[in-house]
Amino acid sequence: MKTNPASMAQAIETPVAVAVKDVKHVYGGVVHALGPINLELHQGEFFTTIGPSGCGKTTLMDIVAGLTVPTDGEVTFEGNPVRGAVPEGVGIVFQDDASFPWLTVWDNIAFGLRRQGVDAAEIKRRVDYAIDFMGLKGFGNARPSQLSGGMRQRVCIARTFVMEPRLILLDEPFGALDQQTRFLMGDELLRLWRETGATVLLITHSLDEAALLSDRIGIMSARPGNFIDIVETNWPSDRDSRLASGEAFGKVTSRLWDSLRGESMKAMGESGK
Amino acid sequence: MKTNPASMAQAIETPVAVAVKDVKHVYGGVVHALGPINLELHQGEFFTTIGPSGCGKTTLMDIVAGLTVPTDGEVTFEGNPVRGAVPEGVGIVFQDDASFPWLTVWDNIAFGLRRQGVDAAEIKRRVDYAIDFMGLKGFGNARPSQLSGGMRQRVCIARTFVMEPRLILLDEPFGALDQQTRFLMGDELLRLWRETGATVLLITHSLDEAALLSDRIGIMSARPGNFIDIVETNWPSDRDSRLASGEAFGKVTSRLWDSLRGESMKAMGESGK
Amino acid sequence: DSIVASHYGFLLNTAPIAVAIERGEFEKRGINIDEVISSSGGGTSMRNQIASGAGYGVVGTAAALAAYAEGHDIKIVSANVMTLADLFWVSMPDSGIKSIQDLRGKKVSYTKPRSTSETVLKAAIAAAGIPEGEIELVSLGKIGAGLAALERGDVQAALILEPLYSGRLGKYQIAFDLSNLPRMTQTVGVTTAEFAKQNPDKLRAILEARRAAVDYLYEHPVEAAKLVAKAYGEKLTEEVAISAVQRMVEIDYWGRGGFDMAGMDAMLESLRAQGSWDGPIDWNDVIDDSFLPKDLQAK
Amino acid sequence: MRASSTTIRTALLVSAVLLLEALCRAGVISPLQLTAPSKMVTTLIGLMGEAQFWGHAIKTVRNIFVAIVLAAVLGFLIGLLLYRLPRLRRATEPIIASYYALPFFVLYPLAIVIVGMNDISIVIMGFAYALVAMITNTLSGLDRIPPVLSKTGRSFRMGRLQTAVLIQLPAAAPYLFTGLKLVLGYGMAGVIGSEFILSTSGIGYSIAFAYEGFESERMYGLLLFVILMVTILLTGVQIFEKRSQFTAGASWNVSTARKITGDESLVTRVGEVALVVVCFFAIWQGLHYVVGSEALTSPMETWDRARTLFATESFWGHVSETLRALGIALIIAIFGGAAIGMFLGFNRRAGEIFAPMFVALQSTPKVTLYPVMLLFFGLGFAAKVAFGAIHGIIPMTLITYNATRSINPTLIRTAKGMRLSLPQTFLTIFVPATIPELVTATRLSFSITFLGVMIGEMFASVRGLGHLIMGGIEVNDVSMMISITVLIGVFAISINGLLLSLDNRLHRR
Ligand SMILES: Nc1ncnc2c1ncn2[C@@H]1O[C@H](COP(=O)(O)OP(=O)(O)OP(=O)(O)O)[C@@H](O)[C@H]1O
Ligand SMILES: Nc1ncnc2c1ncn2[C@@H]1O[C@H](COP(=O)(O)OP(=O)(O)OP(=O)(O)O)[C@@H](O)[C@H]1O
Ligand SMILES: [Mg+2]
Ligand SMILES: [Mg+2]
Repeated sequence: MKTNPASMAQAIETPVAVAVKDVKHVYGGVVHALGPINLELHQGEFFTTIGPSGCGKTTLMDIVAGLTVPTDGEVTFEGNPVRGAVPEGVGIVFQDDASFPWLTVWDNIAFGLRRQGVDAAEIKRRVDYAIDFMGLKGFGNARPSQLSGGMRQRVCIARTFVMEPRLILLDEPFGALDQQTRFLMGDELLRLWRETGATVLLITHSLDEAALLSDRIGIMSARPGNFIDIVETNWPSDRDSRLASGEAFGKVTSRLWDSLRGESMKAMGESGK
Repeated sequence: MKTNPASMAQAIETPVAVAVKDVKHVYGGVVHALGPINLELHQGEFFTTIGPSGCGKTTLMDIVAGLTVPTDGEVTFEGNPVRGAVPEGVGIVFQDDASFPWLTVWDNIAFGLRRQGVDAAEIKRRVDYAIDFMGLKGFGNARPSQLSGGMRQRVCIARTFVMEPRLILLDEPFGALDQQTRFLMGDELLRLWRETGATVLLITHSLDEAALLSDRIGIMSARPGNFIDIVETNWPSDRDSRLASGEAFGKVTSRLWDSLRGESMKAMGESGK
Repeated sequence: DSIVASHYGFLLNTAPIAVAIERGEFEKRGINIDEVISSSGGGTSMRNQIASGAGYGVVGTAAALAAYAEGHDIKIVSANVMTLADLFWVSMPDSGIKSIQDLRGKKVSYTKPRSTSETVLKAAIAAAGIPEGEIELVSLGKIGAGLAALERGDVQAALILEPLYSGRLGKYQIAFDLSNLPRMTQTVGVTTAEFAKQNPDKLRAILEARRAAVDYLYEHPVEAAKLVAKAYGEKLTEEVAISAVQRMVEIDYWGRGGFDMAGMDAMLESLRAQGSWDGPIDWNDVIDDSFLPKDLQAK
Repeated sequence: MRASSTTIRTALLVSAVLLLEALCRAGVISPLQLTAPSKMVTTLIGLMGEAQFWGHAIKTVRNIFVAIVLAAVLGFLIGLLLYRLPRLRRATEPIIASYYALPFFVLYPLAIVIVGMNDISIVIMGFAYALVAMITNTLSGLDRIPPVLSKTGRSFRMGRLQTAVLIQLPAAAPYLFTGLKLVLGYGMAGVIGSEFILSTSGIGYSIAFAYEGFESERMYGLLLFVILMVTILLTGVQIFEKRSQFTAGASWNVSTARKITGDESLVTRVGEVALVVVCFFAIWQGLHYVVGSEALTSPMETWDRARTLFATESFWGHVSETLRALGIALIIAIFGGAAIGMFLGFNRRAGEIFAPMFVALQSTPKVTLYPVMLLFFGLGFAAKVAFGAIHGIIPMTLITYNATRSINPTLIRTAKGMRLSLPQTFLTIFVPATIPELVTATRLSFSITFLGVMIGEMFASVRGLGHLIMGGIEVNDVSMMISITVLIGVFAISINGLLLSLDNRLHRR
């Protein structure tokens, strides 16, 4: 098991995994959704973005993933520019249910590995392990329609993790779950992150979740999105949801809440006018 | 403006609005969803139910509303038994978007009043007031599709409140919103509650929301749902979301979190088997 | 009242009906025809007559006999077309095919198996002394399909009839006609036994009116053709109508109603040869000529 | 315990057959019109002993098979192409939508000339009839693929082809299967209908032959064979569908927003339409050069004929007859279908029992109903109205049924929460909530009803445009056939265009 950088000081010493430089995005020449924005993610860092609805979080993630080409600016992953294609080594979990309803759980999880031509024995090893790890034991032959929303999302997470990506992008992966289950899933996510040592970019609406999981939390303004604050948590890398009862946790959430309250008010006021 | 009972002690003195006696519900003779459960809501009380997914919260609410006839037991509203029909004076806000897409915002809000044959001038007065109050000014002629999810939910809330119900049932009314907006909506809900003096039964997944809004919070066990703990907050009736920064708030959430953690674990384990 | 007339409005076999209507022959006799039910001929016309309960129908002889054989209670009350001279086969003008003998080893189209066109085509080939199989017979369903195939060169001769031929003068040349065959009764008039019993006077009047119209067609072909063109409306131009009617008059196309038993027998014979009829027939049970004008009835 | 819907459905069907049998035996229904079911079976068994029968049957089955496979494959590919080229799609949308109103039997001589006189022309008719059903279903399938699945494909660094085969194809599968079932129905109707009206061999021809030759028993035996064939093929597809498990996951049950391409300016839209029109005439003129006037008259020749044709008074008599029949048939189909659909959607149990019957009817070639219609409605106006209505009422019923079933249950709960009475709920919730789907259904039903009326007129009628076309086929008045077809096409496309824009507007809200 690899130890993750627990503080910003350490993070700066580790190499940069993702660099977002002056990125700006305008949809259809009209909707200025994002930026210009700058961001550096360090290898093995757990970075979370929060911000009001419609502020451009998904847009940012799509640009980092290479799914969207930004109007302006540049993104690099491990030093290579990302433009219009998802680089090797990047895994994505989307907010919406992206399980393939026509495949069994097992085949869903094996899907990416098969496309990569990994050999059968290795696929079996990794998928079986992931099924175990994600608490999906006994459901290998089930179809997504037979699972609850939470279990389907676990399938999607497993499908991404078996690829052993070096950069993991998660867009509201727990949006469909109730808050209690989210905490538990958060613990599992932390466990996976520790095991793989991957860099994580997480998007969430939940302040608690952000506060609990991240090394750093970037708070975005209303559209066009930009970081108005970046909060460091200094959590140890072997943290879990029990943190939530501690005092330090309260401080982090209070700071997040204060930063966001103004932005939310703005967004609400706008839509309420 | 009416003052609400701020503590359980006061609550006991006020008359009972809703009484749930030994209510149990089994779906299709197989799925034991709820109970047997007992609960008394006092007039003007703000009661919130939290509990893991699938524990029977919606079932309980449907039974209280008269939408579902329980397998066993009885519910009374203001002393009269409730069975199979929604009693006069009860208003419901559902988790899902229930705005009528074919009507304007104004007509949506006026819908229930028109069915009741309230006269036109009175409808106009109440609807205009509700539009103002809910921050929907200028959107009277808009259709739900032109609104954000949060605004649509405000339309549904307004539609229920203009009926001036004496008992308001809210099933995850803010489920579709991001957490920041939820807090702000919570403030509005508190304002409405203070103004009307209605009894409120709220269902939510959010511990923060429960802790912030309620006089009492009932924590339900995994299915078949039953109350494992009832927490009193002793908040003043003129509270709002600024409470969240206070220390007392942290204590309430900690207690809720501890009570729920065990139950959630159980539920997860079950679905993960 | 209504009348069923196969190909009314398209072909000339029911032209007398049109002339009779235009000249008021029916009204003169106290009959009000409010509808002429046209159809694509064959059994469909016969079926339509049975279904519509029309008093009088002009249908193919074979269809009338088939309905009779099936057990429908119908009577043949007039003979309407007693010649095959309106049917002929055409070839492309530069093909050099000018007689049935030129078609040896070639392909000839007809409409449908067991149709009149097949019956008479086979009879014509046999009568010309050409062994079976030497000319390839191709069934193409519709006349139009045959002509299209002819133009494409898939067949060397195709069936045509009036007024189609008059409408295409100069486009094709006649390959052969059926003048080497005996006269056959192609088209007859039928009624249901019930109608005959209940409205014998009406039926008589209809047959009389038709007869008057046929007389007029022969006496004033040009004027009659104009009336036909008027009745058929958008489907037939005056020019084509005149040319076609004149041809028909030449070949003595329309019968006045009286039966030609030799022609009926010849038709039955060819149906037998084709396999559409077996066993004997009691003409007295099928045919009732008592509604015809007196001078046309068999003695 | 209550009997299952399948049991009840079977029982209903069996008793209907028994009732028919009893009526026939008792002589209430004359054997000259309808044969007793038992007799149909024995006749069919007898027929199966004839070598000639199998000659026809094999030919028909083979033609159907080729037609539906071609239609399914090409329909899918064309659907994919249109999906990728939204502007082309938008320009051709009204044509595709009104396709089924066109009596394309008139093109049979054209088919013969292009491919020669053989089964291929029959296959082409079946193919042409089935193709568009596959295209439209492919499009709806692709439209409803959640975009996140395509994104997932890209995140696995898959190419276009891989994404198409491994993600888009299976994701659209539920709709493709619906398409396949329709292709089956339409393909059979096209092949058997062409055989019935135009051909000289095959089962359709045998039916027509028996019909014309007054061999009722034989005809009903053959009809029974067709029905058996439909049932077997449909069941086959259904089994295949179940096996393949390409059914949508629970999360997809939420109807996704329709994909509506952006509002381009009026100028571009007009430009697109103009382009389509120009292409249409270019192809027409080109085909005319190749095949000659006996198969296809040139646009100019047709225009000349159309001018004289449209100038005659009696022509407009035919037009008004057809419009009247269409109007009445539409009223029956739309209101009847909406009422039945709503009832079945409202009453779960009735829905479970009867909806599958409508699905089966949907894929039965309705030509087989013609003799039965004649029995019930006689000849002429009533028969063609009935024929049109029967065509149109089925899709109307099914779409309304589905729309009613998929009304957001929260809205119904809201109604209960507001203490609405049943009629109030119906008028203030059910009707407005289903109106967008009702408009879609009306649009589809319009085309199909129109086709039904045309076919009715082609079979047995005195007046009307279908009657004119049939006469035109009979005497090969190609220019008239084409003029009328173009007129019908313009009419159908205009009405459809109007309904389509209303449809899109309603679905946008
Ligand atoms: N394809 C598009 N065309 C035009 N505008 C778009 C498009 N996609 C997104 N937008 C707009 O861009 C803005 C940012 O969208 P984005 O999806 O990135 O927000 P988000 O922060 O992810 O919101 P949420 O929290 O609701 O997921 C929004 O205002 C959205 O309406
Ligand atoms: N109509 C039904 N038939 C059978 N089982 C049902 C039905 N409705 C609900 N259930 C089951 O009853 C249990 C309680 O359902 P309920 O909807 O009341 O849960 P809930 O607490 O509201 O859950 P959530 O937080 O996800 O909304 C669940 O296990 C559910 O699957
Ligand atoms: Mg987003
Ligand atoms: Mg619930």
